[in-house]
Amino acid sequence: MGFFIVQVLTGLSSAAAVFLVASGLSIIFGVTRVVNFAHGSFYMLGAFFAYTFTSHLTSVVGFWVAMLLSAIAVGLIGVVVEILILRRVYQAPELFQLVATFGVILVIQDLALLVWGAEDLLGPLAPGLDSTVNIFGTLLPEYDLALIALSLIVLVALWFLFNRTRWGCLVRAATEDREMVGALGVNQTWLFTGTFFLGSLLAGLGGAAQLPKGGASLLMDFEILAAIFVVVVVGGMGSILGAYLAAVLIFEFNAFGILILPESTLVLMFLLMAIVLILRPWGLLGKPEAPGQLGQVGPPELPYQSASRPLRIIGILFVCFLFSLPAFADDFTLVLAIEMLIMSLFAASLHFAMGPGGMVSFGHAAFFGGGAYAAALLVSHANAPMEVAMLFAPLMSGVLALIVGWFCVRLSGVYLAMLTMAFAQVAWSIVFQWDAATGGDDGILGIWPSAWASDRMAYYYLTLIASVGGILILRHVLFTPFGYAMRAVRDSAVRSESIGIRVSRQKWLAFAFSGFMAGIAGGLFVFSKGSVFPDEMAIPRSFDALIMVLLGGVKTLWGPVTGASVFTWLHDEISRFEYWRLLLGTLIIAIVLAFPQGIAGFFGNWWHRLRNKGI
Amino acid sequence: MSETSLQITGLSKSFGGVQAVMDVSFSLHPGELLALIGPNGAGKTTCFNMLNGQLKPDSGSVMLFSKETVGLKPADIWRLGVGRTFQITATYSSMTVCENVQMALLSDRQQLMSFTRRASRMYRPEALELLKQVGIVEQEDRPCSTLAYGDLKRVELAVALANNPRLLLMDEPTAGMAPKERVELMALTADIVKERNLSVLFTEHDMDVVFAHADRILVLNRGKLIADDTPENVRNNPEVRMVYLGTETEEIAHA
Amino acid sequence: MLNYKNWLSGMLAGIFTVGLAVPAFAGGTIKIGDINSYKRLPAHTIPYKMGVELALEHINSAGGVIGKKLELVSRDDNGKPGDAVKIAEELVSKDRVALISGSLFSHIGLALTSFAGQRKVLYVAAEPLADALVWAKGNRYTFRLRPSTYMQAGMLAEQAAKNPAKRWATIAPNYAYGKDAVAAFKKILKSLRPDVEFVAEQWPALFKIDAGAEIQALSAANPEGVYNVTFGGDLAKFAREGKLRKFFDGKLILGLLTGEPEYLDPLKGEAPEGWLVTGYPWYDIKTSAHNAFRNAYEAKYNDYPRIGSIVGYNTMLGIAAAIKKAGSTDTEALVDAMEGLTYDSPTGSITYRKIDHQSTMGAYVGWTALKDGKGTMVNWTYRDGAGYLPSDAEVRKLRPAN
Amino acid sequence: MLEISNLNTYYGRAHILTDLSLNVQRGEVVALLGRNGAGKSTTLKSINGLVQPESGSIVFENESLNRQSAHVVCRRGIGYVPEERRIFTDLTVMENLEVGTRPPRKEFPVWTPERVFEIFPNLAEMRNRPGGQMSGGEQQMLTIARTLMGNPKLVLLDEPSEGLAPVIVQQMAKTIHDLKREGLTIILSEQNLRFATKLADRAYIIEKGVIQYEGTMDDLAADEDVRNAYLTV
Repeated sequence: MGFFIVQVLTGLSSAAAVFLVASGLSIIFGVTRVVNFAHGSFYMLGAFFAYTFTSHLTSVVGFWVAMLLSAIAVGLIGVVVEILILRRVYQAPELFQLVATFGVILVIQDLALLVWGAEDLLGPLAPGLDSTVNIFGTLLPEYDLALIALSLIVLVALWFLFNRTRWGCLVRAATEDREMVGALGVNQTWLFTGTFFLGSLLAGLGGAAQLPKGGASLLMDFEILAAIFVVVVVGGMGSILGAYLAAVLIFEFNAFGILILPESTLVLMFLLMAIVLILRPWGLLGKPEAPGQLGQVGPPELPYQSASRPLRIIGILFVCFLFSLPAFADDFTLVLAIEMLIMSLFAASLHFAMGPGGMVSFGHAAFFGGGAYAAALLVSHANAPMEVAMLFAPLMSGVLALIVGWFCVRLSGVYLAMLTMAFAQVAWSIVFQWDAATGGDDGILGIWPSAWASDRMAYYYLTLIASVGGILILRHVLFTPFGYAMRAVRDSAVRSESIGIRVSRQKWLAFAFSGFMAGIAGGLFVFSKGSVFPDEMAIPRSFDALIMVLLGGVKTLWGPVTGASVFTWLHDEISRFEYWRLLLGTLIIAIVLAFPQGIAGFFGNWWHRLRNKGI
Repeated sequence: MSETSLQITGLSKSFGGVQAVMDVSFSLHPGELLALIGPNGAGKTTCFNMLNGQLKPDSGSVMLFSKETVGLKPADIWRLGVGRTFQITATYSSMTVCENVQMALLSDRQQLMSFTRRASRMYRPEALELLKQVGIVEQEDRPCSTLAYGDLKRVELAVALANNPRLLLMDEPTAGMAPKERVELMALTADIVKERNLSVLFTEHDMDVVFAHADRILVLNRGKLIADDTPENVRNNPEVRMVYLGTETEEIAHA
Repeated sequence: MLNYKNWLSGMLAGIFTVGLAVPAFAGGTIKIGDINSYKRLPAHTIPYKMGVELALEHINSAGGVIGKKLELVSRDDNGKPGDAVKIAEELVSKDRVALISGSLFSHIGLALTSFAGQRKVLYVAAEPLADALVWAKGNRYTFRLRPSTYMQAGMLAEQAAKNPAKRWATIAPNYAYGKDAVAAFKKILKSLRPDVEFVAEQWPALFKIDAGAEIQALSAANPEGVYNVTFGGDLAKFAREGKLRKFFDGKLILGLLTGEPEYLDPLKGEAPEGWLVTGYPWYDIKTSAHNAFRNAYEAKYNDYPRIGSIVGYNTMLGIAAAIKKAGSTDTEALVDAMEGLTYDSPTGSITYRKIDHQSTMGAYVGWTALKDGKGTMVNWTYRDGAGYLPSDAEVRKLRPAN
Repeated sequence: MLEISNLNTYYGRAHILTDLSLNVQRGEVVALLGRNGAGKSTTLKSINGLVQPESGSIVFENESLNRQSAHVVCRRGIGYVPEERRIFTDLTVMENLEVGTRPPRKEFPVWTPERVFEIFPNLAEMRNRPGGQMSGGEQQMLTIARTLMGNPKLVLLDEPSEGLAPVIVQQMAKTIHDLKREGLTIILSEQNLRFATKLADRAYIIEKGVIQYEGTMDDLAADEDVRNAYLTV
């Protein structure tokens, strides 16, 4: 009895901090449509600030003042980020802002290291709440009850704020139609800033509130990210109560799940998410997303045209250059070039789904890593030669994408994106935790190319032909009826249905094809590195691909290739510096501010203007 | 009764307890232009979406050329020969005018899974022919995103005609057009109907258009069919005047 | 503690500080390629690098080896094995390093192991613990210094076997290291004490422990002894919840690595008391060699050494000894020299075994206690690694033929 | 009251409004006539700041509105009723009105929900109904009511009769007529000449972004050539 109650309460208290952070994310997304990847960083900052403040304010009252101060401090940092960066890119094509938030993650990581040092910081016990209560013979820390109370207080306060105050009313209106709110005399600039303040404040409060349960560490930012995204999506985007229910559901599921299946941690959460979204595609309390809310703003895309003669010549010259590269490049340049080519193909495959296909995937690494693992497993378990394994890689990621796609394509916009991330996390969790088959975290080693390709130059040519070929195939498909039908479905689903296009099937096959092509990149990758690890399926790898596509420009076919090359090269150059994350983050933010259409998008427009002037 | 294109019996649909369409029955004959009018929110678009398969009715039957279509998907219903235009034009903004029509032709010829040829070169002459019929062939290569609204309506018509439909469903075909364009478009539609012996079911708020072109008029109010009659009788129906047409006596003098 | 006093100047200096000191290939130096997760887990890797640099300072001030100075070319692997392999390629082909060394994470160590075998480059793994590194995935070109998971689990199992506790529970992060650590412990303990039974296993996700729920689940099984493999933030949460919920009372708790300063120190006054752990009681090691190391370290950095520091220091001593023994920086000669290499270190004599390239560096096993509001190890003994490795016959089965 | 001169507006590369000039006197209802795509909506959006004109000047009550964002224009006293209605569907009627509420202005009547409900009695019966569950006609009423809550001096009405049943159009005409009697100045964008004729004092005819005709409603009624050229069947 006591055990059961305590386990329930423990689940509720674990849910509390995650709910606080997730509600902030949900609010920010609802109003500003920014998918704030940096939300985890705000959570981390909350914990660090709280650590500093509580070390000075040690009384009972002081502790709670410190919590509040930390939340406000993080809220103000959110305001700074919003004013300095995001405010300037709201007009950019949707999702582009998340590149900026990715830059913010990098900057905050290094700044936190500079300010608070490398060591994990253990939080103090909450003064006055540092003991336990006895519930039918089982002990429960008092602070757990405080956390539960805090989460409920915040839940009620948010409800009151949104439903009983003018500001809340304006925010809800802005969630639906921000432009109209502006036309009614509301300064939406400050409404956005205010929203960002509130959202960041909640992230900071979550980070501060969990301090007595754990502490502050530099790894907190990415560790909470998946959890809060899951909570927001399971609860339903924009629903605060939904986020609360989702957090409770997930952590109760976990608290009792580990009693029955101790090894099911990680997978449980994502499995629950997949189940909820299959049954209720818009989350527990969410509403269907209006069509075209993601990736469909900005100036309309122009019809496809065959490459003009000058562009064709430039392209051919560039490929010739790539073919002659080994003649004058040193060994390492080839290594870097191999990686750039592989990443270009990976990014191009994602672009195929998210640009012309209109299906943004936050989990594309599943197919990249899936291909890599398929090849590696075939080599390590069946002793297959490289040639066979490389063909097997895209087939298996294609099959994986067919399975994932079957669930995902019924959704759209950010829900689709989140569901792909959930499936990618399921795939990652399986690979990470099922070490009997996959070697788990220790990966699969010794996956080296066949003798003829083991020379670096030979492997470079293999990669060059496969990647450039793959990218050209992706491009070609866009011009075929299949590619047109895919774009048709994106442009107008109702029109497509009414001229006999099977919308879901078209999206499904397009998604699978995109996964198939990512698998080629994965196969090339594993043989270039000689090993594969779960990291290749993890969230940061998916983010990499997303950043590459957006950085290059989602509206042009050459955006992903440009983005992948620039990002890979920059990463390699900059990581020689000690505080490279700070530098890379700043640089990414600078690129975002300078090229809101993406790099290739920017030069594409520039080229267009040049041509129109008749030069 | 002569052969019917469309026979609707007892069609009903509700959303979360709100009865949007209630026990609606009517029929449509080849060569007939049938107008469906009624106040906003009367259930016209819901009706349309059930005929075209986007919504599944709660009850009732839709017989299309003597074939039950309830439960079929829009794509299947399209294959039975139903073209559709939308209240808010639904075209492919990232494609040219001609490509929009080519899409419908590609779908009609079952070429959507083709990975070999370039789509923009397939069935182009047929597409141009359709564009000529609706009078915008000279805009063939313009992106749809840059077209004037009235022209988009014509593109939609060309797209809807691509699979040689026997029934056209047109949801407010002239909404947002200037008076002159409205008349032109409806005259064009009437010509095509005559030439191909089509049936047309359309909704419309412009009474000039309705009374000028409809052979018969259905009036929906709060989900119920309150009239199914000739234009003249509908015009004089007191209930219709009260809920929809209004009375000229409320005319405000020009101040 | 905040070090924001000079963080601004530090930041400006830091951004523009290039990791590699001298770019050109100077004739008078031997370059050592250093790869580590300096950003992903700085609390561990920075002390490591400090130890490495101290050793280089000592070696070079004593005239270097074979007449040349040792020079470190250090790079961050971003915590990603793919990046580590790329950097290794770059260090070898661009910077012309004689060998590569370093790394903390097991999976990165394994990626570099595979790279070393393929490219025939010497790789001296400093800290990664995975057993596979020298056994299942071992190769001619890879050596490892720190006592592996198997060895440290063995040291704890040996002590556990002497305790009357029969009902055992385990808790370990749910990934390769955790699984290895639990499997090794169970195997060794069972062989020493066939009468023990394992009544519960908990597998929290790495760095995502739901500590309250896990403690509850463990206590439901009512064990007498608990073998705990959690570390970092997970350990802090586990220790705190367990203490609050009085879970540890009356039980024998074993903590793998828990006694290492990197894990014990952040717990401050809440460090567990009375756990049997492996670790590094630097404050209490009174040998003259260690005193010299500790004094030099404290003088140079105004900070005390961590486990990473001593591992880094010992790694470089071993590399210097190998180069001296080989008399050249030719990879094959270096590998031959490393096999069976014995050298003296602050923690005693270390041998890189010829049979599996595992060093015999040991670990300290003792009991945790609180002293001046800080966790310490008491009643510890140094366990030489040689005693915790399987027999040669077993090793031959574990390790593929070269 | 409002003086616009030589306005030029672009969407991307497309030139939408060319050297557009118009003026509105206090208390007037001015109709902006023209077919779809002629530039009526763009004119209104250029005035209220949703679209930023490339060049030209907009002066409202002797103060420039050039390059001001929408909320500033609204605060100066120009209300905007969009063609697409853009009701906040998740918000109740009362909440929709709340969003539109601005502080009262001196010398102008102050709108309260109660006064608004006098003009739109059927809205009063559905105060707590979400905007999404209202019919098109009711939504159109709510859009106007919402704008009135901002106590505007001038209202930009974009095609209020579009897509509405004839009976609702008649009600709408009556409502606008009432508002005019309240002293509100209105710019009415319309395609429906009959509707505009009932309400407006003066009219501008716009075609391809250029003002083609300017005159009183009576003049327009008399000028069959103009009507034939730009408006009629």
